[in-house]
Amino acid sequence: MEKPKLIVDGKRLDGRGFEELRPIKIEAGVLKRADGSCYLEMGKNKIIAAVYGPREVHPRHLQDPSKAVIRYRYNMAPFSVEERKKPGPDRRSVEISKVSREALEPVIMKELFPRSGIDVFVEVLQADAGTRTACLNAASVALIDAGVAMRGMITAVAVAKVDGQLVLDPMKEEDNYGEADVPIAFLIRNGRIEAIALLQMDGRLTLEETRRAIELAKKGVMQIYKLQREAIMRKYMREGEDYEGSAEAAEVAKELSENEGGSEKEGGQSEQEVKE
Amino acid sequence: MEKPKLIVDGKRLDGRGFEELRPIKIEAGVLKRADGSCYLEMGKNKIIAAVYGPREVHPRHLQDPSKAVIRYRYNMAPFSVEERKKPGPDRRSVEISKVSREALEPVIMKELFPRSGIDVFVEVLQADAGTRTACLNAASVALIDAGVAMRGMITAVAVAKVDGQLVLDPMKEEDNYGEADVPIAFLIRNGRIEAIALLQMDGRLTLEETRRAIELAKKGVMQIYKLQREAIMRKYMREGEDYEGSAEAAEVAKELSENEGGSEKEGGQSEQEVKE
Amino acid sequence: MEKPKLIVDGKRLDGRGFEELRPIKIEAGVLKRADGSCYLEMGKNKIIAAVYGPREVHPRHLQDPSKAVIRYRYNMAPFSVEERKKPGPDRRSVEISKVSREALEPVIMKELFPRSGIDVFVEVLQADAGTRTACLNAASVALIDAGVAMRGMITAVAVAKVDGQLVLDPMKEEDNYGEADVPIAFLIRNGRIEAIALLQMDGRLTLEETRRAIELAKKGVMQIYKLQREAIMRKYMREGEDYEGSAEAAEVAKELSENEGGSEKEGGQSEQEVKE
Amino acid sequence: MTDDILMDIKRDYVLSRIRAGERIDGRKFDEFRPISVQTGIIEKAEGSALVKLGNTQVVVGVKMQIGEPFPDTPDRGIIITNAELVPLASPTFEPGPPDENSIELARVVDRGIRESEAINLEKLCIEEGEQVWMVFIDIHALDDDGNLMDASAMAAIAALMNTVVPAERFEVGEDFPLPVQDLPISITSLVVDDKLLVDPCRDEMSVGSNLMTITSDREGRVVAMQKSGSYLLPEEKFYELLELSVAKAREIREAVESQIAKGGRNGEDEES
Amino acid sequence: MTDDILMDIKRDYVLSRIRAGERIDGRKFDEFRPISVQTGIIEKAEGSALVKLGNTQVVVGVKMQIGEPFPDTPDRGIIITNAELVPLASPTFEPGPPDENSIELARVVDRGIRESEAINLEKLCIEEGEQVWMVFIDIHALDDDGNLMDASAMAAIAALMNTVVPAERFEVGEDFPLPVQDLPISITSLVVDDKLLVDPCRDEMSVGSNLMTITSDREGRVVAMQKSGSYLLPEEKFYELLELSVAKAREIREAVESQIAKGGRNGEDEES
Amino acid sequence: MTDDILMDIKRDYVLSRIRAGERIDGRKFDEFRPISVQTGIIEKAEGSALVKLGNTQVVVGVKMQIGEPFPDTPDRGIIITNAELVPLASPTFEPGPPDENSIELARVVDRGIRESEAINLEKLCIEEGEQVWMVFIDIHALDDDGNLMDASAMAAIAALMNTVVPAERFEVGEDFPLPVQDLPISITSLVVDDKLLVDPCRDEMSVGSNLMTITSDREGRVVAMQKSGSYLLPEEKFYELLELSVAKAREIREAVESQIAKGGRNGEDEES
Repeated sequence: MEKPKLIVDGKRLDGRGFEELRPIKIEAGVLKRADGSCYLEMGKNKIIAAVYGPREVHPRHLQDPSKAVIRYRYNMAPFSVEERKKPGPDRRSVEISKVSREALEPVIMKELFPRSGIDVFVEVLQADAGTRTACLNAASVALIDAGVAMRGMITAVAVAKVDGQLVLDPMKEEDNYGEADVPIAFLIRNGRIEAIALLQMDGRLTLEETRRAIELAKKGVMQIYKLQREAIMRKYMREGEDYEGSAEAAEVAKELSENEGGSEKEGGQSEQEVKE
Repeated sequence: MEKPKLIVDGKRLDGRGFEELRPIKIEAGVLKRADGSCYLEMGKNKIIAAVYGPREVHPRHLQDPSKAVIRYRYNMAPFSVEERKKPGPDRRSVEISKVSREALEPVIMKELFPRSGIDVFVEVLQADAGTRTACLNAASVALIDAGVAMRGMITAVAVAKVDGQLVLDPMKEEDNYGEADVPIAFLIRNGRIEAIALLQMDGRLTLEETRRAIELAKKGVMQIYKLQREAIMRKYMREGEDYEGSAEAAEVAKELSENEGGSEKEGGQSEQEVKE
Repeated sequence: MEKPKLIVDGKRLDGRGFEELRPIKIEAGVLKRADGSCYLEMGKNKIIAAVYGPREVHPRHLQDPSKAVIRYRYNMAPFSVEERKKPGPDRRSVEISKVSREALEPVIMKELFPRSGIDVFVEVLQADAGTRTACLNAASVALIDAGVAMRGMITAVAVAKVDGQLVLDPMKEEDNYGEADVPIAFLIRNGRIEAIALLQMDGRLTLEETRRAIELAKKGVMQIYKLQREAIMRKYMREGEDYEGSAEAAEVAKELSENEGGSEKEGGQSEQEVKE
Repeated sequence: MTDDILMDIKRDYVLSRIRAGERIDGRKFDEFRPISVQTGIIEKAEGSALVKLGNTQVVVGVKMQIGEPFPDTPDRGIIITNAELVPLASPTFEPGPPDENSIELARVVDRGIRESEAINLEKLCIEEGEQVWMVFIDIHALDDDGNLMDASAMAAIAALMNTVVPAERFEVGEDFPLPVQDLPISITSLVVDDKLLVDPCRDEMSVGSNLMTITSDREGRVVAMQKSGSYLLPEEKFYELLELSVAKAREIREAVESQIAKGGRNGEDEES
Repeated sequence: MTDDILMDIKRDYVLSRIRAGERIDGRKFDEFRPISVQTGIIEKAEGSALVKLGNTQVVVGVKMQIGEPFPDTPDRGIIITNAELVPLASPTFEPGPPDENSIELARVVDRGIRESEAINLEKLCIEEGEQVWMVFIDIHALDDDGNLMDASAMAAIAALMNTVVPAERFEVGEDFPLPVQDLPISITSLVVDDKLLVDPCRDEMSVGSNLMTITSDREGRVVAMQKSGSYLLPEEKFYELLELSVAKAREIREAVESQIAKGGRNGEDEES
Repeated sequence: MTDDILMDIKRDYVLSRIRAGERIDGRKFDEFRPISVQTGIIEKAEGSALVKLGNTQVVVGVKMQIGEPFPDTPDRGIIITNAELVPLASPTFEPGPPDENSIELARVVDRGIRESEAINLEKLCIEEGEQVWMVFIDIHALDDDGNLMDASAMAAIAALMNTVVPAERFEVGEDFPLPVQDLPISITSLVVDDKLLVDPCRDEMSVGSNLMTITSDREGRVVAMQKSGSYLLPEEKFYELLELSVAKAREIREAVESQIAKGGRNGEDEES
């Protein structure tokens, strides 16, 4: 297939500017059986994440006596892509699951749950480039929805280089024909980017471009972070319940009570602050 | 392939009437290593069943402290069908194993054997339609041969609709080109049909036809039941031994002593009656 | 492919005489992580063997309370043969691993290491006929290098019949087009062949030829045995350390101290003699 | 341990309610949970549907490929049905290859579609003996709050009705709607003592999984049956199930059809 | 625990008898158990045989397919030998893919057939480089009372001798008997101290599995050997095994041939 | 238990040295272990190399086959990279299919080669849309004393530079050297507090596996990056890693090139 022109008149194929995200939709608490869950759309990506745990680990020899064991399973539905994907894990999904788990592990307060397991399962129902970052965004919300104590929010986005130009949040054509792809996840805490939790890259970038890609990603994740928080707030308001344990949730709740007049949960929040 | 005419001059392709079974041959106790076994032919089906147990279950975490764990493995030999079958389980045999195990489980007195396992292994040496029902018939005899306590006999047969006509015990052509296939297994106790243990169906039947199919199956199983009992009796007479534990065996033995003059086992039989 | 003439003017294709081995190179202690290791070339065969253990066995139910459990894994690198080999075990390597393990098991003093495991891993980096015997030779040296107590040395070679003639140590063409192949391993102790540890054969030999094949193999292994011992000595001299535990190593060490004037280890050697 | 005790209490509660003639969620014995069917939710699939049965959620996606026909049906398309009980959907599902439950699920759904001749397979022949359309029906469970079977069967037929055969992409003519000519509905009931509970929810299944699934076509003919679970079914109960299931299927078919007619190609609220 | 003690007692008993010059079942050291060979028992297979060696029972079925030849033997048919130690046959067999024992069994049987050139593979070439017959030999153990190896080898060659190549079904000419030109016999012995016990039964193997299998052809030539089991075999013992096995094979070959000649296509008593 | 205590002591020791500004083996923080590259060591492979990085040893073999191109790149050859962490190489590796570590290893090495366009894939097209060369890069770890990643990447590119395309054997023209047009070098660093240790050895990894791999091409452009390990990386540390890795790669590339130039087709000392 011929490479199409990806930037025309200073605009991307879908009309976006270089630093513009695709439309995003996030909803927390969409599943009944899971302890926490999240549905997320980002462009044509459709992602659903579920969290089970902390719960008992079987068989026992897989338990860690000092902390929770985290599993992360990234899985694509057979119908999520143009050519039907054979069900089950392939090498790509094994690698994505590994780096995604490693992004979440230092953020989850594992030491609070010795001998237990926390399972994060993410299903890609429709794929349109940037699934691994979209999945991490959904997983992060699902973890907070499950009340798992976390040191902050994980928020992720990809940056690509297409037709010589760095662009935020590439869609399928930009991913296929672009010159570089940099998926990246940050730990965000109290609204501040604190560290890099996931970073991969393939393509070809100068040092300077690599640095600019990171800066561009930082702009992107701050917008996504806001939407993640709003999704949690909506669920919180819907249920009128306390999200226990999570610093992020506590922060959201605090903000909520301050900004939106909710007050009945204040006691709980300070407790959560302490917990963190 | 063109669908052949399956009923000609009111007869089936192999000359049988609509309510007629294929020739059946059953022999109990054909294997040395197994605790119980049975060889069964039904038309060109050639089936061998073995039972191991009650015996210890490994690894231990698969044990059930309150009752025996039943395994049922339906397996086709690679040479049992026209086109060589790749060895090992396929989706069809996994489903058949599941519904067959579920037919036997409520009939085996599992609660008498906590922490133990009872394994039923059935090999199809030659297949000619109706293997799942033929296998259950053989498995049932093998269980009694193994002395496993049971609430009665499981007896099974299929009914098909071919050329608009319900027929008992379809052979290969009727299965391939028929309009419906209903495999069914009954619990028979003291010569009376007591309940349905297995029931599947695929094809197209009116409600009325479905009801008539069940009735036709009931006629069929009563004949098979008689042959199952005779096989057990022959083994019993051959060995001059007591089949312990099973209500069905006890009943057979009683009948034997009454009808055929055997008497030395009468005491044993009443004990068995009590056991059940 | 046409069968080539394998013997021309009384010589083999590579110029060897009938009872001549290919060039052999053996080096002990070539890997850091393994407890014992050996690199071996025999013709174009390139073999690397590693021994881990005695070490703990996981999971525990695989332990033997009375002796060590031996594992032997023969594996070919994907690039070791003309046509790339799919990674992972195939039926051939499973069989070779079995008979090789069975050759070593009666020679390793397993009873000295209850509940533990001794793992022998052998990788074929390049294959050129006779890999199973070359691997056993390397494994044997690696075991001694690891200080595993053994009843003697396992030394192996193949004999083939090509163009009607028995030849020692066949290379690829002789293996492919020969009339028979007899891989064989012996236990050698104190310089004497004591028993057959591995023996397989496929092809066609008269009784008399079979006997002569064994005799020919015996000549071959005595030469290889010498090279195995020298490899151990070189490693020993390099490291100036004691090889503990092994009768073979003890013997090598004794010889070394006698022949080459080393004396500081004599006390240690007699201890080892006792141990054996 | 605690879990076991909780299970016992739950079972006792469910049983006592059933014996008192009630279901724990207030439904009548022959009443389904609310049904929602949204089609076309996966644009990349040739057809798709999300079905909610109460809290149970299943997505089915249909993909079409061109392949060789089976030698004995050289002029007919091929149906391949597959179910993944992904661990996202239930705390009891584990990652790994399909187990007996997901295999049974896929095969019973498949039989309903196949035996009702819901798809006109002859119209899926491209070149006899050479090329036919293969219809991949992938069942993807999202939330298992009981009765995945009926939800999957509904999602499968809804997705098929929504499927466009991508002939243009494969350069074999013009796109056309998948020729769907029946609407099989499966009805699963839980047998508890002498009671029959249609569309059992997860909590109800704490009393056991004595299930019977009966699938029927538009004409009210039975096209598939599956007794599932280790139990003995009295013959008269079976006849009762038969009547109940075929009657119920009529009612559910209407509901499904009206939902599909409403469209539901509404990405905005598919998760709300 | 109890099992272990029983095993110990059994082993001691077997050993004491052997040392007293006897076998537990009264056989001579070089005596086989009664052999029964029935051929043609699986009508759907191209060839088949049921062999009983005492209580040990093995079925072998032969299926023929058409496939591409290997590049280095473009004018020869292909043999594929496979063994399933199905859990039906022994309390120690487990369901699952072939383990090292079933792989060894299949490979040693295969070598006996292949190296004796029992099948004339050149006659199985249909079109050089394009199409040849593939001979699938499937070993299906039914009852493992010891020495599955020899029973399987006998059943394999008997099934091959019984095989008709189904050329008509594949539309490549007329059916013809598989060209079998040798009758390899494998003899397996148990080595106990300085005694050699041919055709060991299961109980005898309680003393260990120190086995040697030697297969020879009609001419008395050795075509396959396999030392199996973790033991050391003195050289002189090996020469003794060699003589014994080739001599014994002659006798067993005769027995097998006479059984095959008798027919045995007698479905009525194949299990009696 | 003892092992755990030993690990703790080792970790404390390594950490204390690092905090004192030293590495346990006396290297500078940005210093690699001695590098040895031998090419052509596997004559049966189309290309091969053995790389030693201190005690870490990796063999890479390259095999070429002819296959069909992917539909979306009909005029380009295909790269398939595979890694086997065979249990010989480390007490922590187990036999079995590739786990997440070997998959990650293979995929990161693959990306470095692919994205630097080290192989001119267009020159590996034999017949557009029909036949192209497939390059199998098999990574075979022998001894894992840390930083298998960089050793594997070096061995892979060295083996590719050593590869001759066997066109004659496949009868599609004359043999020619694989067209290699770049020399990507991956640099892996261990992040410990605010220190960056390039080429970490196994003992250093007792403090954790906080790794970052950055691969760059001849032009000093970044072609692959992989954060590996469960840790959080401060942004400023990343920029430091970026500069360090690209600079270090230049130095290492020179060393590798000079080693390859020396030949190394020296079977005699490849293990000494």
